[in-house]
Amino acid sequence: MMAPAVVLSFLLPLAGTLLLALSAGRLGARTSATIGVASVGLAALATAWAVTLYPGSPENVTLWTWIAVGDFRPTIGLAVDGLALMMMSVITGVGFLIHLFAAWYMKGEAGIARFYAWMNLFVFSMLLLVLGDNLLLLFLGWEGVGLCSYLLIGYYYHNSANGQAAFKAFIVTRIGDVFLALGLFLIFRELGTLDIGEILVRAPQLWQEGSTTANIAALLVLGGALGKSAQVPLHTWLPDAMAGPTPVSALIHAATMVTAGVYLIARLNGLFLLAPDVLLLVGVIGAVSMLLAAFAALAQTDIKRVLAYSTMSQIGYMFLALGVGAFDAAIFHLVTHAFFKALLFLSAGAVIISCHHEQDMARLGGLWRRLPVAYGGFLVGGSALVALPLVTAGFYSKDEILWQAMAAGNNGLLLAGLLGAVLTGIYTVRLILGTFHGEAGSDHSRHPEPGTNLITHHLPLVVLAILSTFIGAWLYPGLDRLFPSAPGEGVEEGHTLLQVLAIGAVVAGLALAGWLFMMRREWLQRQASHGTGRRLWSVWHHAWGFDGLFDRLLVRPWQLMVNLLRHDLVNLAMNLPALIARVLNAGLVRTQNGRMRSYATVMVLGVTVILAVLALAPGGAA
Amino acid sequence: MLTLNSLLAVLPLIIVATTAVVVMLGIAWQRHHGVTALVSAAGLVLALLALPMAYGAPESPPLMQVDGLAIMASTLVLLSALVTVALSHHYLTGYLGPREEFYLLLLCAVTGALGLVASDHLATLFISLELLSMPLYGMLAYSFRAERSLEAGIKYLILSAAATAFLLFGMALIYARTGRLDLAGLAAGLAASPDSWTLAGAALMLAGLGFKLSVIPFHLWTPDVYQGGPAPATIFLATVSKLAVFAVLIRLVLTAPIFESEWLLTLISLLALITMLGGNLLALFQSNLKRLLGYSSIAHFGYLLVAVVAGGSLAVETTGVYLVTYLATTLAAFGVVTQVSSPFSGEDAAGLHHYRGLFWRRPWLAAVMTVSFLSLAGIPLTAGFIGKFYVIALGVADSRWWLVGGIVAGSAIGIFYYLRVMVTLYMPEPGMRRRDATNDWGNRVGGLTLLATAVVILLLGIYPAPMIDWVVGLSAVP
Amino acid sequence: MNGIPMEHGLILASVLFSLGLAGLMLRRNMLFVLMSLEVMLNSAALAFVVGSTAWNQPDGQAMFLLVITLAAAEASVGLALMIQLYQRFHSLNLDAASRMRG
Amino acid sequence: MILVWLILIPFLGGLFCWQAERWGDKAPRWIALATMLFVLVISIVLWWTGDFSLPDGGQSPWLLEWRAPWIPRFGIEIHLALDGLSLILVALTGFLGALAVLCSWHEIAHRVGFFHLNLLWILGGVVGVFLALDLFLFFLFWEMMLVPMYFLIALWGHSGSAGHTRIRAATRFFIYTQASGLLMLVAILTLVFVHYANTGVFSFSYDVLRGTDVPDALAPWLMLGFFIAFAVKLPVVPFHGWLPDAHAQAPTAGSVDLAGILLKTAAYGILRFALPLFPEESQAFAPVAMTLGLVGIIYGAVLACGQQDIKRLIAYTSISHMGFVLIALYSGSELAIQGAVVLMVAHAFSSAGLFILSGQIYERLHTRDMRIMGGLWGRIPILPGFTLCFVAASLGMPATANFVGEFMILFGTFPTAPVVVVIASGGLVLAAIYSLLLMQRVHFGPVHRQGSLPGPDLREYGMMLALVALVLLVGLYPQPLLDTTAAVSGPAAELFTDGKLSTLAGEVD
Repeated sequence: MMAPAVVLSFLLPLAGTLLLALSAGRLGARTSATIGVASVGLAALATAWAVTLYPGSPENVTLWTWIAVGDFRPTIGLAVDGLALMMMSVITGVGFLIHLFAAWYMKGEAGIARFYAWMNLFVFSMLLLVLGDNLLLLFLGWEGVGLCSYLLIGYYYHNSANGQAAFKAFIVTRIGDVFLALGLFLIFRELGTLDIGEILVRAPQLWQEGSTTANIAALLVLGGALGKSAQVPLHTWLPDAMAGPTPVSALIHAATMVTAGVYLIARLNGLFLLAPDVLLLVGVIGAVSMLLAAFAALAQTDIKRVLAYSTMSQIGYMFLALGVGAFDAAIFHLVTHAFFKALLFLSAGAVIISCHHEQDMARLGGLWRRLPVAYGGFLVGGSALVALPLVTAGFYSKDEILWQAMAAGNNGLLLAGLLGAVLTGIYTVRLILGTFHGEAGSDHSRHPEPGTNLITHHLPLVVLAILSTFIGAWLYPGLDRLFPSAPGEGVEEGHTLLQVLAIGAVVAGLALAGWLFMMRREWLQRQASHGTGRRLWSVWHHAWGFDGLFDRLLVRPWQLMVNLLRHDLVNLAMNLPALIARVLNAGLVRTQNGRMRSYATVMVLGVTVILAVLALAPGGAA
Repeated sequence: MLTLNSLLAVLPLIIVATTAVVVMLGIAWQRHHGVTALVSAAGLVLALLALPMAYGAPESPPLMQVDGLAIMASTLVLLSALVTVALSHHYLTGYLGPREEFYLLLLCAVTGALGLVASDHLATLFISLELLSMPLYGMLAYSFRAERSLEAGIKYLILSAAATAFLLFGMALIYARTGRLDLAGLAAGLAASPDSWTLAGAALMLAGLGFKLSVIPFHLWTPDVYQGGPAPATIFLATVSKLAVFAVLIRLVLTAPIFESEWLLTLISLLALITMLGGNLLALFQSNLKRLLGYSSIAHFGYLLVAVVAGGSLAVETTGVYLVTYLATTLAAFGVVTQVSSPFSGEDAAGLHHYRGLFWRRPWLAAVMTVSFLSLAGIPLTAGFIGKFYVIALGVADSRWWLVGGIVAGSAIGIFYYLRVMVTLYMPEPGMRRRDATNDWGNRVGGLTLLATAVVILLLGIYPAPMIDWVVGLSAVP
Repeated sequence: MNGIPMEHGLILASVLFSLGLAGLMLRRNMLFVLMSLEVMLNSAALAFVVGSTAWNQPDGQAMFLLVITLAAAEASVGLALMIQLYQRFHSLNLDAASRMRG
Repeated sequence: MILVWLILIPFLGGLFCWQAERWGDKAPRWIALATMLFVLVISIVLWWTGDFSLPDGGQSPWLLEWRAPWIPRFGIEIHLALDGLSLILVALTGFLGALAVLCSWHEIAHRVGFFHLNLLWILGGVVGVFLALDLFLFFLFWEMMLVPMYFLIALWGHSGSAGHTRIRAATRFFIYTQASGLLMLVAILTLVFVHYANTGVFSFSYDVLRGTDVPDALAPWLMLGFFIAFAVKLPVVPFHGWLPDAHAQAPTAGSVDLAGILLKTAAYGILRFALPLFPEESQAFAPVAMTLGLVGIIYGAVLACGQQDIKRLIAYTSISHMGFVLIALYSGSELAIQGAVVLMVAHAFSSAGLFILSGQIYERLHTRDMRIMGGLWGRIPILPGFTLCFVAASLGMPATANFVGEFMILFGTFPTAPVVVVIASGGLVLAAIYSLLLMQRVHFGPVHRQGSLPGPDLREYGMMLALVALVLLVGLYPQPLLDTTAAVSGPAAELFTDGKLSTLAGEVD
């Protein structure tokens, strides 16, 4: 029986949250951090326990019936299978490391208790998201992580720009969530259940492949996934979300939450298989997002924004995999990505703290000697990101994706993936060179304070670095049995060719980057400062101008409407009777002029009118 | 012919008239305010006690009809008069001139009112109406040294005389066409031939009576007279005079089929509509309480005109119930004004600023006022709501949707100023000079009566069944 | 008496009534106003007489007497108030007594 | 008899409070608190012991019933009855009543006795509305509760900018409700007279009038009469004009009662009276009602975003939330109607919480203007956290009661009116916008003024904690609530089952 272990795994972070929230800041920073880290650590242990107990077949644990009205019976119930356990391991495992690192990163900040309360709440919500056996409970987690993301992005609340970023993140993802909610409504209406297992059973029975309903349902669910996973066109929030503390970016905006969309689509694979067009759309959107983000990453100066676009790009890979029906490959990449992107973010965090919150590449540089641990982290993480052949985890997962795309015969997606690999190489090299090599750009980078704490600084980085190598890839058990067979399953023909291609792309990217950034540095800067180059730089820097577009299309009209209606025009119209009464009153009061003679006159007039009316009346026989 | 039995039917009237004579003689012999008031009150109480006897009388005297409607109206007249006497006593205590004549005038007017409600003949109608009105001139101008009282008296005198002339002329026209003066005969004569002369006559009579009820466009005197007259006189005008006139109007309408002519009914509906809306609109921003109550009474009689339009037994019942509630409410509202203005010294304290923060000085008095204003606004649990309920029910039962709409709109407008007054009572007290009730107001007869009135308003609102039964019992249409 | 049709009598009364009304509306002097009222009341009384003649009944004439009485009473009260008006405003102009309004 | 006591207790308690003022300021407060807790305890005991399963067959659906003749002339009775729905709402009244007393503990310093008199009378009137089954009696309570509410706003309200606005707000509230109430009275009377014409019997009884055969030409108008009265109170755009002013100017206790309970009387009225009395007309009217609901959701949200006054913002959100309730009531789906009940309760908690919080912020900053707030997170301990909880509830965060309500409504309505649901779901985004704007403007952003402010004392902390706990409890385990009202919602939904809302059903496939 693994139920206690599973339940414990998400109750522990919740307990941490409650403890920290109810203590209301009375606990010291150290105690708070200890509670926050320990709860997730214990959760990780619980997860490990659950993994050891896992019988190999999915198991459902129903805690209680949430709502029961007629057929509508969502439960608070957990479905534990390989996928859930995989996700749990990533969430609690990577989560624990990040929590640990955060203890170093957040030292000296105000509101540690608040930080950890929210972080723990995030872990709790994320676990519910992956554990929920029905879509409503999944939605609970789904929204919960959104809220935590909002709170943690806006953690430095004094700066209203952070607040704006948090706000934007929440609203944009919320738009996606509404699509997901609509999908839920549709699914429930058509299938009469929200239980995920049931849905996957009933959908093929009730829906034709490619039927409108199936397509719409899949599209709506996809809408939710796009918002959460920052894919085009709901991606604009992710770069801004970097306003949060770096561990937050690592946990939420790299390792776990943003991959929830991938998880969701993988979870509902049966639904998407009934809507092949939509599934293809998933792949196309993934490819587009991947390329778009990769280009944007080329033109960022903020190291966290580079990583953010890179995250978006890597999730694009996962979507691409989903799009060709390679669900396992997507999850595989999700896991390895969680490792190496967390590593990259934490290393970036180490740099940022060491350099006193300096994160502009132009003002960093030359740090490789002064911050060796962070540099190491960057190197390992970066190589995993560019999928350096054989030694890194990223290589195996990305290779799998490209292979599946090829096996599915979708050459467009394959080409996009290869191009993405080249671009990844370029921006990664640019990032590492810009941060660690060359001249120091400011005093902060000239005299950094390297992290020294063995447990809270070195340990997480080292563990993640190890996981980012081929060891991480080995650890992935493979979830083939859970998913419908992928296109490339059991086929070996052409795999070698693909590997050659992929390695070629990586090498090409790295070489090109090396050539550009080491040999032709001045030329590059000249190109970027005027003419087409500058325009290109600007477009990429602003990530193809989506923000401006949405600003013009949605935000400004909305604000205009709000300002127009601020004074409640409808209500003003309803004041008309009051106005009429006022006018009539003013008129009538004038008749009360106090003069008796005019009173008499009015009386006589009244009588005259009455008589006249009677005289004119048909019955009045005048 | 006059028999002893038929005299029994007018026993209350006789008692009141006798009291008036006694009071007059008493004044001639020796003036004594307290005794005069006591004697007047005693006479009124006796008359009240004689009412059941009158109802039981086997026959009515000629020219009169002592039926349920008359008894009902008489009861209300006597009760209102009694309350007026009680309130007057305290009020007049401070009056420097002769005080006793006020009661004399009042008793004469009550006699007129008693006659009016029972009149079955245009002659009695006319004489009683004048007997009611004539003393009122005196009462309104009673404190004639105060400019406004005099002005009120003169205005009311002249306009009322003009209205009487209308009434008379209308009667004359109808008489000329039908040759009958008794209502039943009138009815029979009119049924045959409604020509333009009779219609004009009916319209003129309506105008004459409408004046007393301050139906728009014959309402202009109301606020001025309400404001200028001494508070007890205004009370009397607002209650006894109006209710007696309305009683006779409803009798007229019920008996004479000419008033069932669709055009006349449409006309009355229109007047009712204008009256209920106009009265409320006029009051909106009024800051003199007595004027405000004047406007409010205009509106209330606008509502009540629905009964005239609708006709039928439910109309009489509605009239009865509405009048009961209206009386209780008006007495209470004016009663508070009287208390704040007592003992008499110059003009009445009718400006709203005198009442600001009354609740924090005189909580019970303010409570009485609140109750009465809630009742005026027709808020549930007060008598006024029952009245409004009846009127709306009547309008609905008769499918007079325009009138119902008018009532709803009128009430909505009305609430604005009723609330304005009510909330003033609870506002922080202003620093400015103001008048106030005496400290012992609650222990005096007037104060106790006032409290009793407020209790009656609440009782009627909470448990109106007995009152309704009483009215139903008396309002079987002849 | 049969020579005069009733309508004519009524029309005469109406004309008188209207004259009284006009006086009521136009005159400022209270004395004249009171007189106009007399005219109005008496025109009504005349109409009663016309009616009673037409129907050959005493009722109308009884009404006439009542009207006369009323007119007298009305006049007496009116005059009394007029004296007060004069004492207060030193004028018989009714427009003086228009303090209350609004 | 216990029903009579439920109504009488607040009234008597109010009188006691008024008189108790002579023993000091504390006495009225404690009496008022005890009174409301008493009501709460009674209703909880009733809940505990009651059996709310759907009766089989011809049994009376009432858990408790009490009747006595009142005005026999018109067949008016004092007819009180209690079922699951009324019980829930009465309990809610008791709870929020106690909260209202607690939250004015320090806020109201003048005329404490009279304040509590008014407060308790409002609550008594509301309990009456929830229990009355005779239409006359219902109307009576409906109107009666306005008076004390009026005084509450007019006398203890916050002065607006132009000095007299609180009285204007109170007057506006009164006139709107009273005028629309009179329309309902007209409708009631017409119904009664139609029934009288049919049978020759006067009756205001709910059970009797339900079966009345109203002429086709008249019925829609009668239904409208009821609907408008309820629409004003709910409020439905464009009848919402009274609400922002009244909420903003009222003292905290008044806002809590207004948003928490008074608005619910309207939804209750629709569910109890408007729908069962005129099922066919209501069904024909449903598209209009749903459209109005949608307009309310969107309009309320847009306006909420444009407010600077924190209480006005919350007030406009109520309009938005009540739009969902309106849609649900006219959806003809048991799931949606159950959702509406949950949302009513949820909204009572969340808006009460927000109003109490803004009251507490007002006590500390002496302003309700959000332009001069900002950065409070660092200045006041704990309160921002609670604000966060209620903001989350208000935007429909799962695990809060509001989520359960809103989603049940949307799930339930989707089969009959998908287009409506699609648009209403847009309201979820708007809800997020205005809720977070509140958070953003008040607690985030640069600090407007330095210096820390006192955190909540035990009373404030307890109130907030209780509300949060309830929001979460209902959000995670609403079943007891649903079981209680199932016997009401089911039949209410069946009123519509004869036909489909075909006009709105933009079927997806």
